[in-house]
Amino acid sequence: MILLRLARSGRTGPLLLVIGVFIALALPWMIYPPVALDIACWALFAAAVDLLLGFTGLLSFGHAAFWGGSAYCTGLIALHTGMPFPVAILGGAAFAALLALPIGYLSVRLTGIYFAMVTLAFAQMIYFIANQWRGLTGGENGLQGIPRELFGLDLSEPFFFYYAGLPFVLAGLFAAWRIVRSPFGRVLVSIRDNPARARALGYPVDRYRLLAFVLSAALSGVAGGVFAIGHGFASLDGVYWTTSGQAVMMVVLGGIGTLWGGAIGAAVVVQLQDFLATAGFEETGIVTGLIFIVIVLLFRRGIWGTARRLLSPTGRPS
Amino acid sequence: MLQQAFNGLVGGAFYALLALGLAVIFGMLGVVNLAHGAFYMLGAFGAFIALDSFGLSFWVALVLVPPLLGVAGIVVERLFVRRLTPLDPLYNFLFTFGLALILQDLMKREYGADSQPYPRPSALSGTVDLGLFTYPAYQVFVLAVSVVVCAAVWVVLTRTRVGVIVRAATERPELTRALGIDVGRWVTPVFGFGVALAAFAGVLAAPMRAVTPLMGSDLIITVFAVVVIGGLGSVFGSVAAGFAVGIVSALGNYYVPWLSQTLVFILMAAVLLWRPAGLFGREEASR
Amino acid sequence: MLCVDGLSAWYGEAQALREVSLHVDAGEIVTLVGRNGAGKTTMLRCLMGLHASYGRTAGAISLFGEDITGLSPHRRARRGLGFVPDDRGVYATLSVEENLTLPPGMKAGRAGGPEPWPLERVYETFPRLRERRRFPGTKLSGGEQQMLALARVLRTGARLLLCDEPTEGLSPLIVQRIGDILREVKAAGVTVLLIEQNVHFAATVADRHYLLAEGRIVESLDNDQVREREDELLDYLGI
Amino acid sequence: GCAGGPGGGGGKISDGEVVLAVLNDQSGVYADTSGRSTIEAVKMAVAEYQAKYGDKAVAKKIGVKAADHQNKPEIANSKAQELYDRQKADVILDVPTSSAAFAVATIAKNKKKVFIDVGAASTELEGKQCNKYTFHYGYNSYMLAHGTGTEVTKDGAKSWYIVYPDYAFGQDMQKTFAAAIKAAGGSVVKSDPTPFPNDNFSTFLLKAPGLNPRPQVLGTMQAGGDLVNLVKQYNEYKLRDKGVGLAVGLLALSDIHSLGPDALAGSRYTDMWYWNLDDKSRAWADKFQARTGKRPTANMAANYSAALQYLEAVQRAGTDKSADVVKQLEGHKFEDAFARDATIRAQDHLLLHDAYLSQVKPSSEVKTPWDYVKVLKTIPASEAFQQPDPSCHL
Amino acid sequence: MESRREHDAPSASATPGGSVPALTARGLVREFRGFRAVDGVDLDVAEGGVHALVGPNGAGKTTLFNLLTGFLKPTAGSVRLGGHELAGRSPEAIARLGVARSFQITSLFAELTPRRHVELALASPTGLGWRFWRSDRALARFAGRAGELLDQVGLAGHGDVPAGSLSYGSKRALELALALALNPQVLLLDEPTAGMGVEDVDRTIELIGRIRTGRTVVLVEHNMNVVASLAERVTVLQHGKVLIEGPYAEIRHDPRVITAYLGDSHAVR
Ligand SMILES: Nc1ncnc2c1ncn2[C@@H]1O[C@H](COP(=O)(O)OP(=O)(O)OP(=O)(O)O)[C@@H](O)[C@H]1O
Ligand SMILES: Nc1ncnc2c1ncn2[C@@H]1O[C@H](COP(=O)(O)OP(=O)(O)OP(=O)(O)O)[C@@H](O)[C@H]1O
Ligand SMILES: [Mg+2]
Ligand SMILES: [Mg+2]
Repeated sequence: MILLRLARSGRTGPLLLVIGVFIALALPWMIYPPVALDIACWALFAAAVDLLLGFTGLLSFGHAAFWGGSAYCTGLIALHTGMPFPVAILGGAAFAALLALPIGYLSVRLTGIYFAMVTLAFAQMIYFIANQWRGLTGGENGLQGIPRELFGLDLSEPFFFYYAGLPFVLAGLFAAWRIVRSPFGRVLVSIRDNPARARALGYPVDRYRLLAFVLSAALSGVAGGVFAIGHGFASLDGVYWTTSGQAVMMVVLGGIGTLWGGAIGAAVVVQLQDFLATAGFEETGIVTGLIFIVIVLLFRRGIWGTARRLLSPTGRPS
Repeated sequence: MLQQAFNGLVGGAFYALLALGLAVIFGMLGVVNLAHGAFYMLGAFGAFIALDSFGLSFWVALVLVPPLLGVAGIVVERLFVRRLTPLDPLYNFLFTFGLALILQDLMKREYGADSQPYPRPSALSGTVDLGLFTYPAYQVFVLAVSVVVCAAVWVVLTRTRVGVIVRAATERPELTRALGIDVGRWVTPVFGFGVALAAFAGVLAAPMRAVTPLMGSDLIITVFAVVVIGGLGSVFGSVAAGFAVGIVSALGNYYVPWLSQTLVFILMAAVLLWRPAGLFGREEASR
Repeated sequence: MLCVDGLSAWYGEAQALREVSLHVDAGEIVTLVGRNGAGKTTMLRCLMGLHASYGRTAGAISLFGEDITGLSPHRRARRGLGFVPDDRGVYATLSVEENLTLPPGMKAGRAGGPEPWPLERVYETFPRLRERRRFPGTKLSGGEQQMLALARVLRTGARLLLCDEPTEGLSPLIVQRIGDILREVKAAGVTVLLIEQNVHFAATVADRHYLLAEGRIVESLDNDQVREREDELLDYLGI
Repeated sequence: GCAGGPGGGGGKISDGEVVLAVLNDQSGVYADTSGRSTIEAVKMAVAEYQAKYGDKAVAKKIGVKAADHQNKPEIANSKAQELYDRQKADVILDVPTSSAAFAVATIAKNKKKVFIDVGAASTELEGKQCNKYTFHYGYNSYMLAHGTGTEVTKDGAKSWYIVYPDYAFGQDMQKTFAAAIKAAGGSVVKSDPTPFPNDNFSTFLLKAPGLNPRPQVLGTMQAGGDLVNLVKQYNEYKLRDKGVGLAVGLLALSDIHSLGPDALAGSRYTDMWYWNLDDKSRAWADKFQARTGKRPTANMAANYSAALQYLEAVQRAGTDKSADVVKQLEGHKFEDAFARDATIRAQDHLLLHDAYLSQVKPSSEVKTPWDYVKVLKTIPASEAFQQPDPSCHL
Repeated sequence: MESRREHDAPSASATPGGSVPALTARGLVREFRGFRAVDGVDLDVAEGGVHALVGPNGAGKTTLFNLLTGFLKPTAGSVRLGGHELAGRSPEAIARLGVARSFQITSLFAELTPRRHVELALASPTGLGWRFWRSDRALARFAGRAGELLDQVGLAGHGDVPAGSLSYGSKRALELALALALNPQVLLLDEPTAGMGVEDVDRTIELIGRIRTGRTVVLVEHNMNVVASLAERVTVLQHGKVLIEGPYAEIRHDPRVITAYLGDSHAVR
């Protein structure tokens, strides 16, 4: 269906889509399955962050609250109700969206660095709440032993679970793509460029931003939920600010406003972390820091953005 | 109670010094310097290295280390930051984030993650009687010095043309050049100066805080909150908010320990919702 | 004093100026006229050295017989160029008074340059600015910002003013006053290169006119010719 | 093992190689207390095993692998899977930080591979979270709290003021300490949670002398950089002169080294091992120093011991099959350079061994470099650790 | 209070022009840190007319526009459009009620092409903007109308370059196209011809003349040609207050207007 429509538009889209889906399906054959799952989850998370950063012009430094919040919620549902994990993940995503409503309502009035700081502050609050509420979240020790079966099917083998989680990730990515290329997405981009103008055209800017924020949070929630089920636990790290930072880093690495760039950024960062942790190189910060600096100084469009530019010299990010 | 408040002031002195440096750099260059904490850490390590490897006393370090790191800051500005300032502030945000990671890990590689020993200067090892209570002399010294430095910086920035020129150069560099101002000559030293302020705070911290590679990154998030409360870019606001947050968190520690970590952030959210540009920020800054 | 030879400029692939040559003599007021998009603003940006951030240029520019083609904007400013940009270039982060005191004044009367205007004189000429001097620059009304931009360049003591539509958005009364000011600074020995849409106004202040179309100088006229051929010119501008 | 006689040595060893993997924090706050030097300690155990058994060794080929979990449970989680699956690890060692340890324990249980945790303090590892393949080695919060709490109270310091970092470890320690102090006849005047991380403890230090009754000892549960901050400020306020002594929940040799012994002189804490305890430990510490240039922390020695005991168990079992090795470890009694009077308790896989109430010396008494500590008392293995937790079902 | 009642009575039936007022302001005040930019303005704009607002720079014209369109909240006073009170509403809500504006200082989406601009403006009243689950091809239905509007303002050849790279005059033309696209009941134009060449000014006059049927236009202009050829009524503002109101032919000879605004030789452009 989607493929057909894309094909009719006569762009390179369908080819890339086929390649993308193929890579997604083949990933656990090529690399270590748990790492593949991490990449998939982070890819969706990064796309959700890019939805805000690249297409709405809002840099959220607090998305950990939604990723981690959903992870806890997903975990609690799976642990205490015994529902199959897809239900738990959807519950987690709904919780993230619900959480995003008040946070977004209060923050979308601000922009730029102020927005980043306020979202960071709210996320830190969530972090401290999770830390204090030990009875529910397990505090520092995290929520351990989240079950992973589906109607009696044992999915504890990461290779199999990857395929169980992948539909969620792909659906989430599709949703992000749809949103960006919808009338709503167009309005978002115009709001990003000039909010006062958008107002004068009759668009309620804050409400548009709020909806974008909630949608982005819900997608982050899906990603966080799959991640929690995949790892079998939810931890405080998930709601810590470095998690937000890491997602932003992936977006920048892949290319802001490119959506798929986030997936590439996720792949690079996760693989790199995986590699460094085994390579016996202690100074992970030096390597990550250098990559950051090189990207920012030399490949500002990010990997995907640069590639796209090289492939089509006239291609402008739309 | 009074003692607790005073004690908050001392903690606030560090917030104020760091926030001041950040505000100078942000207010004038529009750069959110995430490496600020790392420079603070380097200041403390500078003092440690001066003593450990060269036998230089605290006082020599206090005079020597900040300018040296200031020069390092100038180099960083010339080579990197300058290229990124005309672009979205996000890029400098990310650049300095990467820089912070590198600096931290370089120190960790050299000195390990644990804390390095640094003694209090012997001249200040006693206590002073402040009338209502006695207090460690060194901390009184820290408070006094930082108040003096903050005031001096404020005077320089508001009573001279420096502030005006650098703000203009940041807002519209090309136009400012066309008005006959050599933008680079003004902007670079300001970055260096901000870094030197961070290093100064670092040297002051060495005798009373753990000198570790991570000492800055732990602190810097709170300092960001401080700067936002004061009004991003407002020099006076940052200093005032620094001391205020110091007192609030000291009292918070005392009365509501379980809330104390969130307190600064709650304060910040409240301030922003009430005044989106911070307590002393100008509306424009939020554009 | 200003001599432009074969100046071309590009925005990416699109060429906005095509081998423009012109000259402005000391003490003259010369206008550039032309339709929207003709390349007038581009021309001034090139003269000021500000085009580099948009695209490529070619050709030579000399000022007082010295080649300034490769100089950076602030060096050009120090050699006596003053600039009023088309978007007024008022700083949001500076107050009105800070906007005015920002440019470093030339050494008074250096090398035949005029006295820089003191703040007092600015405020006498534009009383609105005095009233609003503590407010951020961009909080001024559009016309007030225009006054500010012009006043600012007069405070530099520049010998050659490059003014991009300085009367845009000004009330008729103020437009007259600007005309007076231009004649006044001319009397003080200042040279002006002016972009002006208002041909009538242009004719009352300027000595000569260059007509620019699609990046080329198509004609150079003096005041009498302008008056004689007014209708024809308006037609031309309207094509 | 199977009832049948031993086959060829190679057949009994999976993939023909026994792989020991160290998974710990190599870049974060614990990098100095365990970190990469731990790998050297493990290699020393391997060398010792090979020297001891020579040709008769069941494990002919032994590999040592390492990975950094950066103190993050999710990284620990993927790394553990990877070590077991791809690096063919037969046992994972160390894993400081309780949340990471729990994650690895779950993996060990799923994959049926051995995991010997050294660096985590939580007693849940041998309680609610225990499983058949997970062992807890070295110390736990009970040992720390009961050693110091009980002994210092018995020694006459009856009233305590406890400050603890407000997260799981700190809260756990505070509870255990308070219980130990009460049981020994003392009282806790007040307990205050502190933010974590934190670099300004003045609020609490100023409060201490004013409490009623004035506490005789300040018990701090802080660790790492926070501990260093707290002690610096403790000295600043001259609390020792005001009659408030210092007892520390968790202290590593590297902390004393970085603060300088004078800052901590006189403070008491419980440790699982000390390098200058006796000839045996000294000899091992010398060997370690020859390899690394540093004195070992207790953590490193514990990892050495864990690796050695694991290899010994493989030797006894004649195979590296997890179930058989576990059987050999359970209930095993031994002594080595690290552990004295040691038993691996079969019910919950906790290692019981002697612990030591220690005191930091002033620098005037430090004769040899790194010899910062005086051991006041040996706490026998039978008292040092808690009774098995009934909620643990292996 | 007195003056208010006095105004209320006639405005309910008819204004001096004879037709029903589309937009009324009563006692509008706006202060900036103690500075009164608009200082008690009463304004009646007749439905279907072109009403010009002139005055010296800084008289408060743009501020008044901002008050009428919700971009600024009045310190005091009220604005009514038909039966609706506008003061206190958000800009977008006011735009929804049929009040469109152009900006004095161009305000566009730098990255978007003029065509996309106009499409967005056309889509605004339909609520299509909320459909995040639909393809953006849904916007194609506005393409035809967008092309027409661009044609009208003379941007036909520039429909597909980013608006940021348009010349100043073209940007002004796009401003106008956007305001028109909203098909507003009331159209507020802030110096629509500033920065335009002579020919463009003429075309703009002609354009406004064409689109005024069926709507009300309020115009801020310094170009008296434009005012003379379009406006039925002119309100002169000075120091935030109404100086005089009347047909252009009358006010141009008023000595107060000449000294405050027009000057002695108000050269008609
Ligand atoms: N930043 C830019 N990027 C790309 N093209 C540009 C840019 N600025 C101007 N142009 C193009 O260059 C040409 C000349 O523009 P310029 O601004 O010099 O015209 P102008 O004569 O000043 O017009 P106006 O009277 O409208 O100000 C125009 O076709 C314009 O579209
Ligand atoms: N946000 C603001 N803050 C402070 N002062 C303001 C603000 N907006 C406008 N002003 C002041 O209010 C006065 C009226 O401004 P306004 O823009 O309404 O004038 P105008 O009549 O449109 O003038 P022009 O013809 O020059 O555009 C000016 O003196 C201006 O400086
Ligand atoms: Mg122009
Ligand atoms: Mg105006």
